[in-house]
Amino acid sequence: MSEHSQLEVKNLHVGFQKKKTFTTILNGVDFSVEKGETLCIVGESGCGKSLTSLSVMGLLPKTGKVTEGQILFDGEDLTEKSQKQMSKIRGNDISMIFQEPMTSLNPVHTVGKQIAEVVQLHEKISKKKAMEKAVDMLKLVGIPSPEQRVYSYPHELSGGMRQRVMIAMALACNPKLLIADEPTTALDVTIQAQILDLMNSLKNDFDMSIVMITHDLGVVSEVADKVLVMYAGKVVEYSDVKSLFNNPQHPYTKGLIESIPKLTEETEELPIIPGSVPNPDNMPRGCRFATRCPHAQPTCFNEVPPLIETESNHKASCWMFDQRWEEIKKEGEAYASRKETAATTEPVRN
Amino acid sequence: MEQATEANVKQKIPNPRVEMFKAMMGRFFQNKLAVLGGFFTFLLIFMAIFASVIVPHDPIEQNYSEIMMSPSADHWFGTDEIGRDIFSRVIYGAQVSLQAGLISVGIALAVGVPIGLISGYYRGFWDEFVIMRFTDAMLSFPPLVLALALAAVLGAGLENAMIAIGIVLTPNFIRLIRAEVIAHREREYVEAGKASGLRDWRIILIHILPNTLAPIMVQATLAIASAIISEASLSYLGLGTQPPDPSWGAMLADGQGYLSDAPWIALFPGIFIFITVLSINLFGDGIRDMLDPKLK
Amino acid sequence: MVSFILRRLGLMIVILFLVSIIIFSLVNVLPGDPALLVLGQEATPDQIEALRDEMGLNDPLIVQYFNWVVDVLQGDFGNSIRDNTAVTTILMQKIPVTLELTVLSFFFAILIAIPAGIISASRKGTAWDYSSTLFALSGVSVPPFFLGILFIFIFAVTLGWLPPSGYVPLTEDFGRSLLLMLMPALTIGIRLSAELTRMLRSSLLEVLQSDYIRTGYAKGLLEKSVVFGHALRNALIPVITVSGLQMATFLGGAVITETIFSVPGLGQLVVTSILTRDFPVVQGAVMFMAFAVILINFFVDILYSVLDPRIKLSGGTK
Amino acid sequence: SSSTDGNDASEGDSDNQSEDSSSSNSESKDTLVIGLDDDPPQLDPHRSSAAVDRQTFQSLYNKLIDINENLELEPELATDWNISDDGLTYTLTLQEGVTFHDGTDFNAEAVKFNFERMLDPDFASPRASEVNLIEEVNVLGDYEVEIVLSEPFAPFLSVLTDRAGMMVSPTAVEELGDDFANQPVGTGPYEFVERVAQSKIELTRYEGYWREKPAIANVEIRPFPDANVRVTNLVSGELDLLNKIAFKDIEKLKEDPSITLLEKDALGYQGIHLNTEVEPFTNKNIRQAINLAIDREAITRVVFHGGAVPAVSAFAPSSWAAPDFEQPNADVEAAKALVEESGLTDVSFTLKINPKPEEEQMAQMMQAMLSEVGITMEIEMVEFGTMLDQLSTGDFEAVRLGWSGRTDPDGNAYRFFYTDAPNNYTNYSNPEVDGLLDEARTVSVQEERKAMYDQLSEILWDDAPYIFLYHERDYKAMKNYVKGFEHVADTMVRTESVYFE
Amino acid sequence: MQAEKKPQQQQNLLEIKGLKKYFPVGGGSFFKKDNTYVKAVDDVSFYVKQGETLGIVGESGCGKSTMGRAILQLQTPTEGEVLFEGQDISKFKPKQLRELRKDIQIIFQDPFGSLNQRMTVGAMLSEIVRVHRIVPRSEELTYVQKLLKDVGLNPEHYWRYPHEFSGGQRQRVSIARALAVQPKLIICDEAVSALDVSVQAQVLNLLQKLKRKYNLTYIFISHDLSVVKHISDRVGVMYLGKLVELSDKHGIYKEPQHPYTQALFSAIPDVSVQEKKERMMLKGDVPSPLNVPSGCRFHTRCPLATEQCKQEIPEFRETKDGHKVACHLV
Ligand SMILES: Nc1ncnc2c1ncn2[C@@H]1O[C@H](COP(=O)(O)OP(=O)(O)OP(=O)(O)O)[C@@H](O)[C@H]1O
Ligand SMILES: Nc1ncnc2c1ncn2[C@@H]1O[C@H](COP(=O)(O)OP(=O)(O)OP(=O)(O)O)[C@@H](O)[C@H]1O
Ligand SMILES: [Mg+2]
Ligand SMILES: [Mg+2]
Ligand code: NI
Repeated sequence: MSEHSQLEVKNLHVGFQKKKTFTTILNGVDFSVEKGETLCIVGESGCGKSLTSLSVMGLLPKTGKVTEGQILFDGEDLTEKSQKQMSKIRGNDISMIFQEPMTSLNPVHTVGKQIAEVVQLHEKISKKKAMEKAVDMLKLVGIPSPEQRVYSYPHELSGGMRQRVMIAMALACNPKLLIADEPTTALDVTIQAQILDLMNSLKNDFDMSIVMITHDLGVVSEVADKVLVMYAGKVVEYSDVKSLFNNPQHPYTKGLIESIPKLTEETEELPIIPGSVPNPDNMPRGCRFATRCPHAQPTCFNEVPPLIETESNHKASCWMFDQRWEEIKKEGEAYASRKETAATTEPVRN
Repeated sequence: MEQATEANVKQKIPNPRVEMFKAMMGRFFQNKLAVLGGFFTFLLIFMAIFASVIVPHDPIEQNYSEIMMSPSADHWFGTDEIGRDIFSRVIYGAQVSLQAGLISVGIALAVGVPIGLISGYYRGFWDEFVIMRFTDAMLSFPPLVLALALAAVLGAGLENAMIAIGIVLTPNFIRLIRAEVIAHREREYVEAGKASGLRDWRIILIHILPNTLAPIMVQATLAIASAIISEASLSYLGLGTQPPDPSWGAMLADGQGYLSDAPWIALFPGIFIFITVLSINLFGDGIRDMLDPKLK
Repeated sequence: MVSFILRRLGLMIVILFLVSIIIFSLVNVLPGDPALLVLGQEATPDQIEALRDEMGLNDPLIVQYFNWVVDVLQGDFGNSIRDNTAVTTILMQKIPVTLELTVLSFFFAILIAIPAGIISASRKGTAWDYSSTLFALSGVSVPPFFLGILFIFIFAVTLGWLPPSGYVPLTEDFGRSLLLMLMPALTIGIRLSAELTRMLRSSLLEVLQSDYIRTGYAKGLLEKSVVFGHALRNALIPVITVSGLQMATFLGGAVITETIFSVPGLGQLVVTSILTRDFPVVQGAVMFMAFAVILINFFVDILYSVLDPRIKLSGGTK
Repeated sequence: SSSTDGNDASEGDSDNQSEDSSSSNSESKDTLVIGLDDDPPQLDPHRSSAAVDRQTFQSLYNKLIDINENLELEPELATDWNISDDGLTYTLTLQEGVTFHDGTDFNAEAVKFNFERMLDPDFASPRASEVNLIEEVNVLGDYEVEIVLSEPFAPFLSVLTDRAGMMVSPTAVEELGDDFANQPVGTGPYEFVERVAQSKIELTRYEGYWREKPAIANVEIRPFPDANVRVTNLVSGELDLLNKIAFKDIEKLKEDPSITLLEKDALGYQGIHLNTEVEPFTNKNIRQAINLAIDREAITRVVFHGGAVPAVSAFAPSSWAAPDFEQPNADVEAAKALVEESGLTDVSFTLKINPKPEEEQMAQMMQAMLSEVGITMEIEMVEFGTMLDQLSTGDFEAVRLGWSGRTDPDGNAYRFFYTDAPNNYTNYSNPEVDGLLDEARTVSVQEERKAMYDQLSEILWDDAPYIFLYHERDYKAMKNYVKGFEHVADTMVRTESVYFE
Repeated sequence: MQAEKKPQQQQNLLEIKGLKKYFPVGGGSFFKKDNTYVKAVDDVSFYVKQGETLGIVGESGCGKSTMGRAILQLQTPTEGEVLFEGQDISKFKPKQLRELRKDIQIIFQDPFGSLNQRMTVGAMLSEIVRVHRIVPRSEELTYVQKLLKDVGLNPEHYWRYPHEFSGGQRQRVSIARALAVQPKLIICDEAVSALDVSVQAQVLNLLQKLKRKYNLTYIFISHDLSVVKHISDRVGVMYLGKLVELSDKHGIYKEPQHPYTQALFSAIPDVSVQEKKERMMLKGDVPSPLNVPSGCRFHTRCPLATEQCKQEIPEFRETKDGHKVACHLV
């Protein structure tokens, strides 16, 4: 077992069929999660974080498709499994928690029944036993008086309790991997703190691997071991958490960290990343961040930068870290001067 | 200079209205059944408008030597019990049915939309205890019974049948529009409008109404379909169109007696009601898709 | 719960009160003198006047209305003008007929709609979906009388498999009663099933998009279990509400079907009574229908809260 | 409840019967199922105003006097009658040994009771207009009764052959009051069992019947307002006998080997009331033009498939009062000339008709015919209730309405054409006509009366306040195992003599 | 801008006294008068000075938005005074209110929901300009396009529909709408919460810039403490419909006094703090506003709660210069 990572995603390409055109959204995502490790995926809205997790679960929408790459779980490629085989893995070996705890629970069944359902499904035990297990799980996630709460309907619980129920459900079969897609975004800060605490302690007790998706860098700094920064369907930085915050490499990551107002510092004006994410149908051929990058050179627009290891356990996908960077810069200067003489300035777009 | 950029800008960017329209058309044309429905609907409208040009025979001309003739080259759909050309009557019948559908729904809209808008926007006693309870009461009547009673009160005739059907349809529109308005009233864009100091009528007419138009349109097309059936039903019971105007419902009622000897008398008007209502329903579905930008 | 029932009762009274006003005024502006209809062409003006007096038709409308309401509150709907039978007696004769027809129609409707709705929603965009959609739309589009006539023509006249029309009470001859009801029930049932299929399809499609369905798959459930265990019940909730609201339409839609198939139900009663100006019967029957519709919607609401635990039967306005 | 049992059995039988080819299997069948064109509203003859009621009365009640197939008077409850010379006093001898279904004896007192009931102003009987000439009813003995009229009225005896002559049980009336209509008690061959409105009326043989008891044990009467449904049910064997068929089915039923179709000229007439007080019918030329423009022959052929004969007067061919003159063919040219002569241009009017397929067809045909002579006729469908109302208030130009007919010609003419008579909707007033109608009532010699009615017919044809269109023929369709049916021109279903073979 | 918009810094532009907003629940229908209320805002008092930014923080459902709406009279307050430039606007007639809305504006959280999807941005902005007769008709277009430029959009955006904008751009349109009438006070109700961090920074900078340019006053409602800190001069903390702490931002962020504020601050996961500090964890959930705890509303979750807290409602009092707290323990 230990020769494999718990989860290894290699060169994952995912896209959607729209009428006649096929739009690729994830464009070569690579990462791996070791046993007992927490990986955080961060990035702006729409960059493909959820899509990555859904691909792992095999729950892509009907129009979506993995076109390239592998998802190795315990060494087995999940992309080759049938729905039936996947259903044996889901909820049992890999579990998932979603962002919206209200809508992710079926409103017409009691929470106990919904937890017991997973247990019964994968462990083939009696209804009564499954119900007992549900009570245990609720106790584990810290819901008071779980014996009564199993008979509650989701709407009778608060947001934080619902998210605990989701966690209880996800953990009911001792999964090896837990995927959490923005599990605390819908919650208040004080409740978020409770949930993050809970997840941290459970991770240690269960010895699971966690893939946590978020756009809140604060949360990342709280829980992550490793961080994957995504931008427009591509990995731009992949690093150890400390190294990332102390020494962000990619211009996007840098911009991202800087643009958050800090509690400890005072600034009149926040540093910003100008512009916005390009449309998936209209991506630059090269580095996708090039349109907003202060350092961008013509090459950046045309050639895809490789994922370069800049430090140990720290990779970034940017031409700046390539040996050719100086060369590229020169070329760019030459180009810019030519352009200036042509005297057409592109309107600054915000 | 300002001028120049403006002109420039106008040329450069595609007109967003056109773009939106294109997207809507795209969604509409994606629904093949809706396209088919739309095609037939327009065909029927065309038929109704140009009936006098299309028909091979006078729809009320009787020929006692050609009674209940089965379909032939001269009479495509055969002739009826007093020797009239059924094809011609069916074509003219489209006028009656489409009128019935459009006008009765028009009446329902004309009454229902303002009441629904005002009732939903202002709420309060009138809304809660008068208008809503009244629509509740109207809706607890079987609609056909209500239409029948109203038509009996007003007297037979196409106009009266349309008014009766219009009245019966009205509470549905009041309800729908009121519900929509209530939903939109709480939306932030309406609050923002209020916060910008806009008058109520402006908010209602310029902001809320266009946003509720999609469900109203959909309901209206479906209501047209059911109004056509209702008119046919009333005509079937003798309270609709007056002879000799060819109404499909009345033709069906006449033809019912000759099912075993001359089934075509009833069959063709029946098929046409069916096709018309089906086309409008399909078309309405298409419009629903068209107005729903969430659909890809 | 208690407050819910109280509130609904209150509402029901208000609605019935309004219904009574509407129907009373409607009936009273109907042209045509019931006294004249009772007495016929042979009547003399004196007689007509006398009869109008006897029937209370010469009182001011308010007084007539008041008298009628007071009687109704005492359970007395008056007597038919036409044949002097108590309206309650007539209603008691008609209700079982309509009930049988309604139940049977719903039975057929559900029998068709649930599988059709599930198939077309879970196989969206396939030929199954298209044919089910087309069926549903056709069912909605075909006028009930045309369908009825067509049935008679095909099954009774041409094939001779079924008796063309008529009615035998269930208690008298169970099998024959059902046989006679088959065509009318199918006529109504097909239309109803068409509506239900459409509603079920769209509500199921919406439910299938929802997050908890994704949760279901994430648990490792197979499609079948997800659809039946999680989606169907949620999808049925709006369908049930809407079919409750459609109840009035179906009671009314039965009017024509009953006429075509000579089923002596409430619908036919109302139509003939309107045409013969039998005011007490029209008023009584319509009041009963409205009452039934309101009552059914009341039960639908209760059912709703059973199906959907989020709905509490509280006094709140919708 | 014993009768209910009997019923169950009969239902089972009718089942079997529809399985066997529906020919003769009279042994097991003991219920005669009759299909009527409408649900009879009233089972009380003194309350009744609908024609269809009379179909059931013939089974439940006896009349004082009957008419036979040749329209001659025959004794029924009255074995003999005597008219005084001044035509005012009628003395009836009554049948002895007759009992009502509730056991009450039928006698002179009962007759007196019945007439007083009809005359009671509080009771508001539609019969009152037929018997209002009665001044007093005197009981002369147990079985002899004397009726005194205020003025001579030749048609009086024929009035007694209809609802006014039907005797109801005094005990039952006193006991039940208004509820009598729901539990009718007469002396007829069948007694009432149960009724489900608009569904069925069940009767069973009255074991104490004074004449020979009917051969069939039960009668079930079921309304089928839709003519097609009615015929389909007869063909398929659900029904044994129909009171009315759609004219378009005549040929089909004639050809059907399992069905007997009886045909008879009826007594009524059908046509159009023209309101002579409003434009354009104040103008006699226009009325005459309409009279000439309509091709009655085409109507009877196309709409009625020969089931009606063109009409020129109020008296059907079966009546002795039918005029001898030929009906002129439609004459478009003459009609055009009359319109021209009238001096009116753009002549137009609205015809109100009942919403029935046949009415519509006929109206549309007439519309076409009139448009040829330059008269525009709009058609407006009005239901019967509204129509009666509008007739009585005079809110109409022309109304398509006929009369079911009475045995005596007076019943077909007086009420419609006498000045201010109750049914004189046309507001026609002609002293000459009034004189003839009055005189015909007092004379009792048929030949003399016939001459008067002939004259009347000619005047009415010429004045044309009413456009006579056609006389319907009456059809009774029955399964051919139904025998013994006595087809009388009054169009009633007489169940007494019917038997299965 | 108008001359009157340049007054001395210290004037109270807006003052709220004892503001309450209760929502009846259960419909309070004809047949059943229900006397339970959601006390969404319960006796809140504060002031805002001309030219300053007051931040309001608090957890979801604590009544922040309701307060904002009640100030604007979009929802009539149940009780209390709202003094704007010394006038009690809660007593205004509809016509006066419409006039007032030239002076107070609001920007909502949801940049999509707060724009009418069926109107072009230009039509929407022009409408407001026209209704309030801000500029003559002939200058309308130039005025609106300038406005668009001010908020960092292109003049060409005049002809676009909301759905053709990105989230950040839409929020800019909302800001333009608020600015169109040249208001004195803008209430930003979670104006940046729906935006991605990178876009959020852009919008925050814009707000700052506009404030300086037009001498605006903001009430900035948010649940994001770092954002509030960044933009505000003073900060108020709300809990269950009540203001529990109010101070200038240095005071409150350095030395939070109310236990709730302390817990709130310690719960924020902050990027810049690398050593995990000891958290002050709160137990349980936020109580339902339908059923508020007696005494101090926070006592059910307060780690320091005493008997007194359960019984007595703490007074909102000044503890230091300009630092107000509602807690028995301070
Ligand atoms: N069913 C779908 N059909 C077509 N495109 C889709 C579909 N679902 C997602 N996308 C597209 O895929 C891209 C990535 O979506 P994804 O949900 O993975 O983003 P995300 O990073 O999770 O964003 P967020 O932070 O908002 O959750 C988006 O641009 C979205 O438009
Ligand atoms: N129209 C209303 N009717 C009834 N209750 C309401 C209404 N509006 C708000 N509330 C209730 O008032 C309380 C405060 O709501 P409010 O929207 O002001 O909270 P908030 O602090 O803005 O929360 P969030 O951060 O989630 O926006 C909530 O409990 C809410 O349910
Ligand atoms: Mg996501
Ligand atoms: Mg809020
Ligand atoms: Ni021809």
